[in-house]
Amino acid sequence: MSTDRAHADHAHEHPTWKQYKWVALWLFVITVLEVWAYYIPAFVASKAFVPSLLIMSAAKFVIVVMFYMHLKYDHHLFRKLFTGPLIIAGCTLVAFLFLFAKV
Amino acid sequence: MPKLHLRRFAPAAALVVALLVLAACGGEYPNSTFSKHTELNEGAVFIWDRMMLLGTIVFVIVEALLIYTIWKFRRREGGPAPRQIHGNAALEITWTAIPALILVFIAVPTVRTIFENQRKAPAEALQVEVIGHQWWWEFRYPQYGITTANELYLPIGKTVNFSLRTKDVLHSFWIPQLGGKRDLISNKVNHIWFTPNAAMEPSALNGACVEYCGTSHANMRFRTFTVTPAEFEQWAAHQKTVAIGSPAAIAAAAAADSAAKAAAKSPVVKTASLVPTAAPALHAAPSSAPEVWVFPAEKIGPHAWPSTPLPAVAFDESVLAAGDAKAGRELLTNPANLGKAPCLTCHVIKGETNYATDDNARGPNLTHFGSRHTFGAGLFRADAKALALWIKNAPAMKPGSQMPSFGAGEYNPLIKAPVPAAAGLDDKQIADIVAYLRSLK
Amino acid sequence: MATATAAGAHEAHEHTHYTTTGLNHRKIAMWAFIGSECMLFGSLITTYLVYKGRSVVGPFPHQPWTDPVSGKVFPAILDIPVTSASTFVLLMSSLFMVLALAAVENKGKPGYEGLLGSSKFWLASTAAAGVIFLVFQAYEFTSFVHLGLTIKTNLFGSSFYTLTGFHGAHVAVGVLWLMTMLFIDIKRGLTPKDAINVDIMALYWHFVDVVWIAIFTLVYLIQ
Amino acid sequence: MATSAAIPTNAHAASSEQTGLWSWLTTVDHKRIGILYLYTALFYFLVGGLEAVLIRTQLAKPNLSVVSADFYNQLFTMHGTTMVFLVVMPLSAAFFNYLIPLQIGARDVAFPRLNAFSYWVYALGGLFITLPIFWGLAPDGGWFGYAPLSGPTYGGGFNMDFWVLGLQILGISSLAAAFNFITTIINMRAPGMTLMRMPMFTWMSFVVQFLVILAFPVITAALFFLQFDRFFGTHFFEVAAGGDPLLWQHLFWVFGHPEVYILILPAFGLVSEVLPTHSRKPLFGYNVMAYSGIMIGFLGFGVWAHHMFSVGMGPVADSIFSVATMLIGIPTGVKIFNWIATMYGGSLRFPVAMKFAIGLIAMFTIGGISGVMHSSPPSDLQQTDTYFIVAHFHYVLFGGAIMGIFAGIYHYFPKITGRFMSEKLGEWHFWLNFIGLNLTFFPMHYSGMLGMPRRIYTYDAGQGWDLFNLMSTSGTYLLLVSGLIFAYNFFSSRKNGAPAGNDPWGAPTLEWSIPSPPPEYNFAQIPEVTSRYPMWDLKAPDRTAGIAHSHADAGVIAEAHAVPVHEETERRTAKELGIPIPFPTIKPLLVALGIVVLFSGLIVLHAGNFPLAMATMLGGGAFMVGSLYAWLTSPLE
Ligand code: HEA
Ligand code: HEA
Ligand code: HEC
Ligand code: CUA
Ligand SMILES: [Cu+2]
Repeated sequence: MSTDRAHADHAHEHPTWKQYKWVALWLFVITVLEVWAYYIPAFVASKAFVPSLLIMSAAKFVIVVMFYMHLKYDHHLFRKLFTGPLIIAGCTLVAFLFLFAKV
Repeated sequence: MPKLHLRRFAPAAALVVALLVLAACGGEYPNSTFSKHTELNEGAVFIWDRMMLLGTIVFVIVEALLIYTIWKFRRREGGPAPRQIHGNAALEITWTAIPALILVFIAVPTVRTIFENQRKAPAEALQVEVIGHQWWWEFRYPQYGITTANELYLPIGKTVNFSLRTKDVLHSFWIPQLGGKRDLISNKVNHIWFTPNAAMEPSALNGACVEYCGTSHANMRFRTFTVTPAEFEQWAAHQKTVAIGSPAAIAAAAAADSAAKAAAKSPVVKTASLVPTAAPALHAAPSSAPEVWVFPAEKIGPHAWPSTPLPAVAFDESVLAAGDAKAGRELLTNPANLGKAPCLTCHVIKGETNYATDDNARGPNLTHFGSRHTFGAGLFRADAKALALWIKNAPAMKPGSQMPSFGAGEYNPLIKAPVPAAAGLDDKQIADIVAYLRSLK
Repeated sequence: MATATAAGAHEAHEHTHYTTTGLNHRKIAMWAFIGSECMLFGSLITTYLVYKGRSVVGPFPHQPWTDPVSGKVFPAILDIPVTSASTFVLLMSSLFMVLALAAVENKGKPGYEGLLGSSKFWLASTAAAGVIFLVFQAYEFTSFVHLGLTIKTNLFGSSFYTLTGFHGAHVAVGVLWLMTMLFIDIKRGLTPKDAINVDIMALYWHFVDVVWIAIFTLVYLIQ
Repeated sequence: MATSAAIPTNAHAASSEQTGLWSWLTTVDHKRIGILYLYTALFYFLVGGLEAVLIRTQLAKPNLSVVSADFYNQLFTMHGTTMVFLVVMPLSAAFFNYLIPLQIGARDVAFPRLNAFSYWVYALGGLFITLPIFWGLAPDGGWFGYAPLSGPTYGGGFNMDFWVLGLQILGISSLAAAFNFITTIINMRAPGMTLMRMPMFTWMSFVVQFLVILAFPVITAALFFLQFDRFFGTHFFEVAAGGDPLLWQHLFWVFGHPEVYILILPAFGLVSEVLPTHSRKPLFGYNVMAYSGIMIGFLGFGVWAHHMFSVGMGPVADSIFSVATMLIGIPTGVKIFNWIATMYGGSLRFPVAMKFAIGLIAMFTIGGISGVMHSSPPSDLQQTDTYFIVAHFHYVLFGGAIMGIFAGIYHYFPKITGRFMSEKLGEWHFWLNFIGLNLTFFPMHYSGMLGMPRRIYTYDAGQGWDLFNLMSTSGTYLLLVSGLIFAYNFFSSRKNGAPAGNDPWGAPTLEWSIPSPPPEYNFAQIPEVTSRYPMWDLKAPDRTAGIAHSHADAGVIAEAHAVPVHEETERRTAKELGIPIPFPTIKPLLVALGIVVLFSGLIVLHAGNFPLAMATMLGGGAFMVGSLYAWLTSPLE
């Protein structure tokens, strides 16, 4: 019983500087893309604008959570503790948008 | 000791059940939700019946199983040792599947009825606007140009489409006998429609506000009179006229007279299609306003006559009997009296000089107040005594009422002080006003 | 039974007690807290989105507005360049934060000698980035007020300031936490034993960053 | 009744110095905190009950004026708020505190001081929201505080201030407790106590904690909006500025519906402990019971708008929420049937605890079925905001939650005090309660369907409701009598009850392996758990023989029925055993006090005294931060 106790928090190695650097770069690039997109009126007007922004921001979201919050490497329990509520929050948000859309 | 005291419990339970059954059979239930007066409520009752049936079955099965189990397996001296079963997949599936199946039988008609009820109302429906106020109801018939309060007339056999909105907080509009409720919501116009069906007797029904809306939520009631289409037209033709005795009425009468003299054709209501062919004769008589028609008082059942106790405020009956309508009108309409009787700053009397419009009036439209059976949102009979006390001190009769006290020396909660003797109305003046209001047929 | 005796050890820290999963209590609690915060910010963001375009009077986030009464013209409120800069700062703070954690975890290990191993430097940088973000936000709020948008102006003002204000408050708490940690580091030096505390703080900090990622897109960029 | 071999009560192992007021103010022992919760919540039950008695007295006949309209509105608002937030949730919390660590074989909760903090926030927040009624300033906007009536324009008095702030305070308490219990259950289970070996009460509590951390933030946000509207002039629910009252309703019910499962699931858990014990049979379908609890919790987040069928959401939304609501009946039904199956074939004994547990099954079913009747909008539009709804939720709340909690109190009283409650008085309590409950609430089905709206302080004669109301009111007095009998029984049994011993009922779970009342440290040795029913493995192996113990240790069960029943060893103190015990501390109480003072400042602000308000808020805030600092920098144990 006691064997799995020792430093289970850190059972998996965290990513290192090398990875962190790339992650930061990606975050930076996506942010630049987002802001850039905002300044292209034709794109803003197009149907693709909102979805692509949502996808970019979701990508950033996931990257931070996976690497910086090392959810990718950590105990599965933490993943459940986070994704469960996140899904409920997301579904509720979407439901609200539908409920209030037609009024 | 560990035995079930079923016997001790049985008589009490039997008594309760017996009482309830008795109660449900005998007696009058003027606000029952099980009537089939409208298609809306037929849908509700249909689903109710089905749910009641299925629910009863489920209830009986569960309680029977429960009672059987606790009886059969109660511990007895030398009884068998418990059989140790801890689970059974087949059983689990069964009692998941059967309720699911039962629910299908509820869900299907539910969804069907939801969509049926929320179709658009037929275009030719009678339109009624319901406007909620803390704590009274304003009703408008835009097709007729009528604004009234607290008493709703509906023609039998004709679809009514209500559009509901509120001037302040949320309220909810409900006539139990005619169907479900719908809320009045700020920044939104809601709809509900139904058709009092042709089989329905003309009757007086109670309605109520069922969304908690503050102090006098309990006192936000109203009456609905379902009447024949002919009666409805008659009522409406009168209600849309200006107030009796008002300058506008006098002018109109004069104009109508001269028009009749010129042998012009009589004024016909726009919505002629509503009027059965015989009806126009009733109010076609030239040179006078349409005849007053109100729901006959004799036909109003005891449930619709309010019995709210009157406060113990003194009022001299003889003074009341001597009220003079003319003097009352003078008090209300002469700008000189505005300090004492500022009634028309909050109320509209069509045809008089009003300081408020229908849209910003704080109180009910009083144009044809004399044709109402009740007032104060269904709280009081519109008799002289109650009215006099109301004008003297409305908040004492209806907690929180937004109508201030006017009787000299009466406590006015809106200014948190008694009305100064000089600024208030004395009993004589009140009696005059009462006489005037009652004359506003 | 060995565990039972182990649980009796006298250390005054809970991680020396027996735990079922071997995980740190506070870390579990922090993740649960973050889950809960998803619902809080979810509600705040939802409210902002529901009220979007429902204000009766301006000014508005993305379009100029002319007051029909006074005829005064109000510009679109949101200032994307400024906020992009502050967003960038906050993103970078997350990088500093992971580096601070790595420095504490690997204190003394090869490869972590110089700047990379200086937890003080990275903690200070993270806190500084947080402060810069807050300064940006303060600037943003004051300039919006000068443009005529207060929390009382309209639904946009109410829901915008409440949402971003809540986020700012979270950043502020994070900054205080970081400073406390920095203070401890300066006073006695953080060692790998303290990594768990830095880790938990980092989770909080990153979460605040993640929320901003959502806010930046949903509030600022999408029109 | 079955008293197992009389083991002398172990009154005060290790806790000789643990008496006196100060020890209660500073305790961080989960058991004592549980007891504090229990007493406080029972006190509020009396308060909420008396409010109900006044309500019912006013409604006994038409046109009565026992209380004024305004006071009535305060009464029902406070009755609902009290019963939900100050009675049922804290009674559940009492059991979470007392039982969870014992059931999972832990010495305390994960964060003992946070636990004390939760309690004190609750206790002080409860006073904050309750006391104003003595000045006629109690909240009066209904327990769901619908905007705009609860906003500054239409509810400008102080009344709803107390509600908004009070609920905010109580939310802090529930949230803190929930994080604590989640961590405790995840991380402090004894070796071998896998999730699927947890006692069902712990399981249901586990689900409830998640409901709390997901539902409360939503009401917190909504309350902040309302609070800002009231105090800082924002427009969230201000109609003139375009604010949408429906947003409040949606946010409230996104919280409110999961909240009702927060209220009922702990009671379900308690009943799931009581039934097997007194049936001498393990819980039927343990896995299904656990999963159905999760299912109920999960589905509970997708049905909130069934409280809003009358607002005109449109047919699509109505249909979706209607069907989703019906679905919840399925996992709940599964629970009901599994309970019956648990008893089926057993050897049933009927102490009062068992009676209440059976009572829950019988009564909750009625409430559940009427719940399903509400779930169909066409029909609900006739029911909503009438007494039919009042009947529904009292059957599930009183017939469900309160009955279940009573079952728990009678069942665990011997563990908590070492003595039995009087069965004789208990019988009276049960039967009067049972009859009173039905007499009070069954007629409400009738008055509701016959057109009586809720939340009316008076009604007219001749509406056909008189008889039903009179019945309801008489039932309430029966309930009052039964409550007083209970109170007497409760207090007198603490001193005079028959001694109970470790395991008076022959129950299967860990908490019964230790003395009653348990020593401060609970377990001298952390037990090693090999099955769901360790005590039965030991004492009645035949009952558990058929259950698959986890395969890994199936072979060793024979010798590892390893829960030692420590009777003698646990007479030693923690010190003697070398078990670290957290220090008692006043700091959590001080932090809680600081928070309440901080919030009170807003009331002063509303009163218009800006300097005093600032002083109060800054003072309270500083006091809170200072105490928190002292707390965080002092060692735990
Ligand atoms: C403990 C609290 C509790 C619980 C458990 C429930 C359980 C349920 N509730 Fe209730 N409810 C409340 C507390 C609770 N409720 C409160 C307080 C209100 C009023 C709030 C207010 O307005 O103030 C309310 C109001 C309320 C409404 C709104 C009514 C209105 O205002 O118009 C609705 C509508 O759908 C509803 C539905 C349900 C349903 C479907 C369940 C289901 O979970 C019930 C499931 C149980 C069963 C169905 C019985 C057992 C099952 C079987 C034996 C299997 C077979 C059964 C079938 C096939 C039907 N409830
Ligand atoms: C758990 C929740 C709960 C409980 C237990 C109760 C219990 C009772 N309720 Fe309550 N009720 C609500 C929750 C609850 N209620 C809610 C949420 C509302 C809606 C509020 C709103 O609309 O905003 C409501 C509304 C409500 C109304 C509707 C008011 C209205 O709409 O105008 C009525 C009317 O009859 C009522 C009656 C009762 C009665 C008679 C009891 C009785 O069962 C009470 C009996 C109890 C006692 C008489 C106390 C006895 C106890 C003791 C003596 C304890 C002593 C012990 C010790 C000190 C050790 N309740
Ligand atoms: C400040 C506004 C205000 C003034 C001034 C006012 N009223 Fe009213 N009145 C109201 C309101 C509001 C109501 C509705 C009260 C209720 O039912 O709760 C009302 C109701 C009434 C009713 C009952 C109407 C019905 O159909 O229910 C009568 C009659 C009445 N007022 C007469 C008067 C008279 C006569 C005066 C002048 C002496 C007067 N009012 C002055 C606000 C006012
Ligand atoms: Cu209007 Cu209640
Ligand atoms: Cu619900």
